[in-house]
Amino acid sequence: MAEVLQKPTVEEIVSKLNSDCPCVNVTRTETRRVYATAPRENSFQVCKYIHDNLTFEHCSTVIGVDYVDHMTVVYHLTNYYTGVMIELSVDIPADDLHIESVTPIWEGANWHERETWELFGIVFDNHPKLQRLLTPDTYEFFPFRKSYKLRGSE
Amino acid sequence: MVQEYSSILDWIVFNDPMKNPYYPFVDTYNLPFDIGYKLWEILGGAIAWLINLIFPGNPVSTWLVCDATSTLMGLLIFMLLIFIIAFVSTLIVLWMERKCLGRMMDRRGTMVGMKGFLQCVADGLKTFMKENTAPKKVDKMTYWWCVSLIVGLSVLVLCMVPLSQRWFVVDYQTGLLIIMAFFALAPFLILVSGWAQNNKYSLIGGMRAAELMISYEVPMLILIATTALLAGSFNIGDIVNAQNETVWYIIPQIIGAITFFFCATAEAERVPFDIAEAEAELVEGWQTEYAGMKWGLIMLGDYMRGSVSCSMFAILYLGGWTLPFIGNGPIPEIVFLLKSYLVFFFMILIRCALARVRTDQILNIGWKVFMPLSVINLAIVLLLKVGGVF
Amino acid sequence: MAMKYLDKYPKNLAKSLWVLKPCWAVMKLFAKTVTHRSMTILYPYEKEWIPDNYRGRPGLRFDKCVGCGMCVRMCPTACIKLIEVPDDEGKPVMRPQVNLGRCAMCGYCAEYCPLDAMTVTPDYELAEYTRYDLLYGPRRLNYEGTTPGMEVKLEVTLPSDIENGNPERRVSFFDLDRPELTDSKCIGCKKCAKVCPVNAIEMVEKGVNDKGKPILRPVIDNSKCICCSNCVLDCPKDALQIKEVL
Amino acid sequence: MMTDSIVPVKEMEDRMDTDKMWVIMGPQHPFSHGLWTLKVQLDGEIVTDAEPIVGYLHRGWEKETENRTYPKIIPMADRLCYAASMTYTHLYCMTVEKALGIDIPEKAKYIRIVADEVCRIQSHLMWLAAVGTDLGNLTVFLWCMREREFFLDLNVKLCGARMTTNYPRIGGVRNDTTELFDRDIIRAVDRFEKAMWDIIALIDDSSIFVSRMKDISFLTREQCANMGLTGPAMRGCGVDFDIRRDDPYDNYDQVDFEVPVLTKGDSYSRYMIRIEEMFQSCDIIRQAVKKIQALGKNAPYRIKTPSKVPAGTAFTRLEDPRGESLMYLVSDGTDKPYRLKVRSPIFTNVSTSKAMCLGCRIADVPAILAQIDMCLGETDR
Repeated sequence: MAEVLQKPTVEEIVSKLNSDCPCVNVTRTETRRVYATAPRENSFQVCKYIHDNLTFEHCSTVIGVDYVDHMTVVYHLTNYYTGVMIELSVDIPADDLHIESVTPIWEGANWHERETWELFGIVFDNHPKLQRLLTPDTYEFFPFRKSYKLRGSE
Repeated sequence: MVQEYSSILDWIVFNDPMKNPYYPFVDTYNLPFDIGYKLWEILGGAIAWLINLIFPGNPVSTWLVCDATSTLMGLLIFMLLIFIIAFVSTLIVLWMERKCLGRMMDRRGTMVGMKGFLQCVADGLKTFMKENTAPKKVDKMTYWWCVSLIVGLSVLVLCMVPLSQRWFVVDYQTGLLIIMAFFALAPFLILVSGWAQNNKYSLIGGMRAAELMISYEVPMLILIATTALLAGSFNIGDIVNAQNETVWYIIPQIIGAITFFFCATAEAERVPFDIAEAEAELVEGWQTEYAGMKWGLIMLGDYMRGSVSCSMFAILYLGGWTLPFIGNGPIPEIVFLLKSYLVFFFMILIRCALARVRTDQILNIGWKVFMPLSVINLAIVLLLKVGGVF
Repeated sequence: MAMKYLDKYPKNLAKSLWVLKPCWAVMKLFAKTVTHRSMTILYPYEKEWIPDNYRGRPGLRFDKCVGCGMCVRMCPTACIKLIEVPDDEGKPVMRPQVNLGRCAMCGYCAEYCPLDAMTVTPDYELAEYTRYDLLYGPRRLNYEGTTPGMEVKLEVTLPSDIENGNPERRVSFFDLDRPELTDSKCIGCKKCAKVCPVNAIEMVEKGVNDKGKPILRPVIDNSKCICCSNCVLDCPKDALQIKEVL
Repeated sequence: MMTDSIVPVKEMEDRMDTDKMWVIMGPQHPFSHGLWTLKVQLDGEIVTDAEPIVGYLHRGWEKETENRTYPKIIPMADRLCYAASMTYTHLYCMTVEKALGIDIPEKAKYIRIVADEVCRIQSHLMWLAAVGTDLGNLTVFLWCMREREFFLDLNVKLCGARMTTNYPRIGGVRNDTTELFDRDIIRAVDRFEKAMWDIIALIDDSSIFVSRMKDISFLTREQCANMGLTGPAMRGCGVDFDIRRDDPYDNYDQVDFEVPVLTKGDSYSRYMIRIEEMFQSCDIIRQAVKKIQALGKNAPYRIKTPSKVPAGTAFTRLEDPRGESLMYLVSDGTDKPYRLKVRSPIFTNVSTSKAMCLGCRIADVPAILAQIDMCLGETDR
C-alpha cells in the first residue's frame, strides 16, 4: 500500500489523488476544501483510498441531488487533524441508480445512505440495511425527486 | 333502676370513660377515646333526651346512654378521629413537600387556596372524577386487590403510629415490630401488581421493588433492634420514655440515625430510592397501568408511608413526643408531629438535591455501606450498654 | 485562556462529603427564597417586561399603508391576504388581513414594509375561541400606542459603498432598486400604471405606431416609487425588471 | 463504591439462559425528548441490543425549500431546531453567501458570533436540564431553565423573539445590536458564570450524579470518528476537533478560546465537555462584544445582496451546539434553491445509540442518550 498521510495539506491531497487515483478529477480547491469528481465504478475504491491513506476518518454526509437527466451523490469527507474537507461528487445515470455503499468504510454514512435511498431511490449496493427511515414503510415513491410535485407548489 | 330524667343534663353527665367496665384500653388513659366517648355522650344523650320527651320512659333512651353502647359508639368516633388526624397530617406532609420543593427549586409551589393547601383537595377531587379504567389484559383480581391492599396497609400503618402516650390505637409490648412488619409488606404487593399489569415497565418496576427491599430491609431491622436493645423494650412508649430519662438516641447512635434515615427513605420509596417508579426510563414503573383514582390513592399511600417513616425516625432517635427538660409537655401530639415534619423536611431536601440511584448501586449501598454501618452502630451501642453508660 | 471548569473537576467526592454539598447548595437557595421572592412570575397578574421590538402579532397603521402587497409576497407562511375595505372616506382600498392562526411571528411583514405601515407589536395574548376570530382585519390589526421602536427598518449598506470607502452610509432597501423598462417588449397595456399603489407610473405617449395609434410607455417617478415590484409581477410581457443596485 | 457497572454481555449470556424482551421506549416516553423511539432488548436489566427509530417528525423540509425564495427560508431554518435556532439560520445564510461569493461586514460576523454563542449557552442549558430529569432530579431542570431565561431575554432584546429568532440575514444580520443588548449581555454572562457553579455543585459534587454517569458507555476515538459522532460528545471521546477552531468560519479565528477535549470517552466526560464549553462561550461573547464596540456604532452590519443566486453548488459547515451541521446548496440561477440539504448532527449521533447503550443497564439508557442532546426537529427535518 501507499504511504499513509495523517495530516495532508490541500496540495498534498491534490497531488496524491492525481497520482494514485487517476480516475478522480479535482475540479477546484479552496482553503481547506477540495472539490473532486469520481466515476461511479471507482467511487468505493476512491473512498477507501481517501479513508485509509489520507486519514479522512469522518464522513459528514452523503447527499443525493436529482438533476433530472442524471443523479449525483455527493460525499463530504473530513480529516480530523487538519480540518480539510473533500467534496466528492459521483454522477449516476438516471436509468441505473446503483452505487457502491461506503458504509463498510464509514459507519456514519449508514443512515445518510438510507435517507438518500428512501428520498431519491438511489440504491446503495452492499448496504447492511437499506430500509425506509424517515418516511413510512408503505411509501412506494421517492418524494425528493424532481418528478414528484408538491401539491401546494407555487 | 328508676331514675328521674327531667333536664337534658340528666342525660349528658360526662362519665369518666376509665370507670366504664367496658373500657378497652385497660388502665391507660386514651385521649381520642375520651373525646369520642364524650362526643357520644353529647350526641347520644341529646337523642335519648329527645326520644324520652316524646315517649317518656322508653328503653331505647336508656340503651343509648348505657355503658356498652357508649363504649361502642365512642370507639367508632375514636377510629374516625384517629383516621382524620392521620389523614390531615399526611395532607400537611404533602403540602409541605410541594411548598418546600417549590422554594428549593426557585418557584412558588402550589398556589390554590390557604397558601396552596387546598391543592391537595383539588387534586383528590380531580383524580376521583376520572374514569375508572383498567387495561383489557391485566390479571383482574391481583390488579384490583394489590392497589387496595397497598393503600389499606399504608392507612393501617399510619393509624398505628402513636402520637403520644395518650394518643394510640393499641399499646402492644411489640408495637415497633408490628408496625415494621406491616410496613414491609408493601414491596411484595408491588411485585405482584407488577406481574399482574401485563406491562413490561410494570414488570421491571415490580422486580426493582423486590431488589430494593432486599437491600434496605436487613440494615433497617438491625437498627430497630439496636434501639430496642438500648431501651430494653419493643414498646414504643417505653422507648420514648427511656429517651426522656437519658438522652435522645440520636446522640449515641448518630451513625445509626443517618443510616436509618436513608433506609426509611428507601422504605417510603422516595427519591433517591424511587427506582421502582423511575419515571425517566420506566414511564411510571409499577404504577404505569393504574389510572385516575387508583393512581391518586397510590400516591396518597406513598405519602402516608413517607410520614410513617418520619414518625418512626422521630420515635427511635428524636425522643418521640417528649422534649428535653420538659418531658411530656401540655400537647405532646403537636411536638411529635412537628418532629416528624422536621425529619420530612430533610427527606424533601434529599429529594431536591439528589438523583435516582441505579439498581446495582442500591444493592451495593445496602450491603456494603448501610449494613456495615448498622453493625458498627450495634457494636457502639453494645459497648455503651456493657460499659454501663445506659 | 484556560479551562475554568475542567481545572477544578472531577473532584474527589469524599472531599465534598458525597451528598452534603448539593444539599447545602439547595439549602442556600431555600434560605434565599424564604425571605425573598422566587424567580417565578405570577403570570396573569404580573407580566414580564418586554422591549418595544418584541415580535408579537403584526400591527398595521391604516393611514400609512398603501396596499402594495409586499407583506403578502414576503410572508413565509402565506397568512396575509389583501382584502378590499373602505378607508376613512369610504373609498374601497386594498389592505392586508392577517390570519394569526398561521402567523409564525417572524416579523417579515414589518421588515419588508416599504412605508413602515406594518409594525411588530408586543401583543402576544392572542387566544380566541374560534379560528374565525383569529382573522385580523386591517382595522383590527391597528395597535394602540405604536411607538417608533416597533417599526422594523430595513437598512442596508451597499457593497459598492464599502468598496468605495464609504462604509458608514446606510440606505433604505426600498430607495434604490427601481423597475427598468425593456422598450422592445412593452406593448403599452397600462397594467403597470393600474397596479402601482403609489401612482408612480405614468403612461406617456411616445409617438405613434404604424397604424397611427399612440405608443404608450410607462415612465416611472423614482421619487415616488417604493420598489414593491407589483408592476414587474403584473407585466404580461416581462418588459419591466427590477434593476438591483449593489 | 460503584465501579463495576459494565457487565460483559457475553459472559452473562453464557451463565444463564434467560428470555430477552424488547422494551419499546417512545415515541411518547419521558426519556425521549421529542418524538422518537428506542427499541431496547433487555436481558433482565441489561441492554443487549438497541434500535433507534426516527421519522415521526419528517416534514420534508428540504423539499419545501425548493419552492421558496431565498429570504423566506430563513424563518424555516429557525424551525429546524427550536433550542439552537440561531445556528441553523446562520448556517443557511452563510451557505447562500458562499454561493453568492460575497463577504459580509466585520460587524455582522461578530454579531453572529455573539448570537451563536448565546444560542449555544441556552441550548446547553436546556440539555443540562434534560440530563437532570433523565437522572431523576427536577431541581437541576428548574435551575437550568431559570438561567436559560436570562439568555432568552437577551434574544428578545436583540431581535424581538425568544426562540425562533429569525435574526441572521443573507448579507448580514436583521438589525444592529441595541444599546440594551450591549449592556445586558455582559451582565448576563457574568451572572451566569456565578450561577453555574451552584448547578455544578448540585451535579459534580454529588456522588450519586457522578456515579450514574461515570464508567458507562465507553467509546473510543476511532469508533467515534468512524460512526460520525460529532460535537461535544465526540470531544468527550478524545477527538480533538472543533470546527470553530480547526475550520473557522466568520471571525472565529479572531477570538481566543480553548476547545475542551477529554480522552476517557465515558458518559461523564461527554457531560464535562459541554459544561466547559459554556464557560468558553462566555469568554467568546466577552471578546466579541468588545470587538463590536470597537467597530463603532455606524459600522455596516448588513449589505445588500442580489435576490438571485448564480448557478452552482456551495456548502458550508458550522459547529452547532450539538455537533457538526452542514448545508449543501445547489442553485440553478433563479431566486429559489434547486436543492438544499441539511446535515444535522443529531441524525448521525442518534444512529450511534446502539453502540453507546450496549451492555449498560436500562436505568442508564436515558443518562447516556441525554449526552447526545436529542432534538427531533433537525433529525427528521
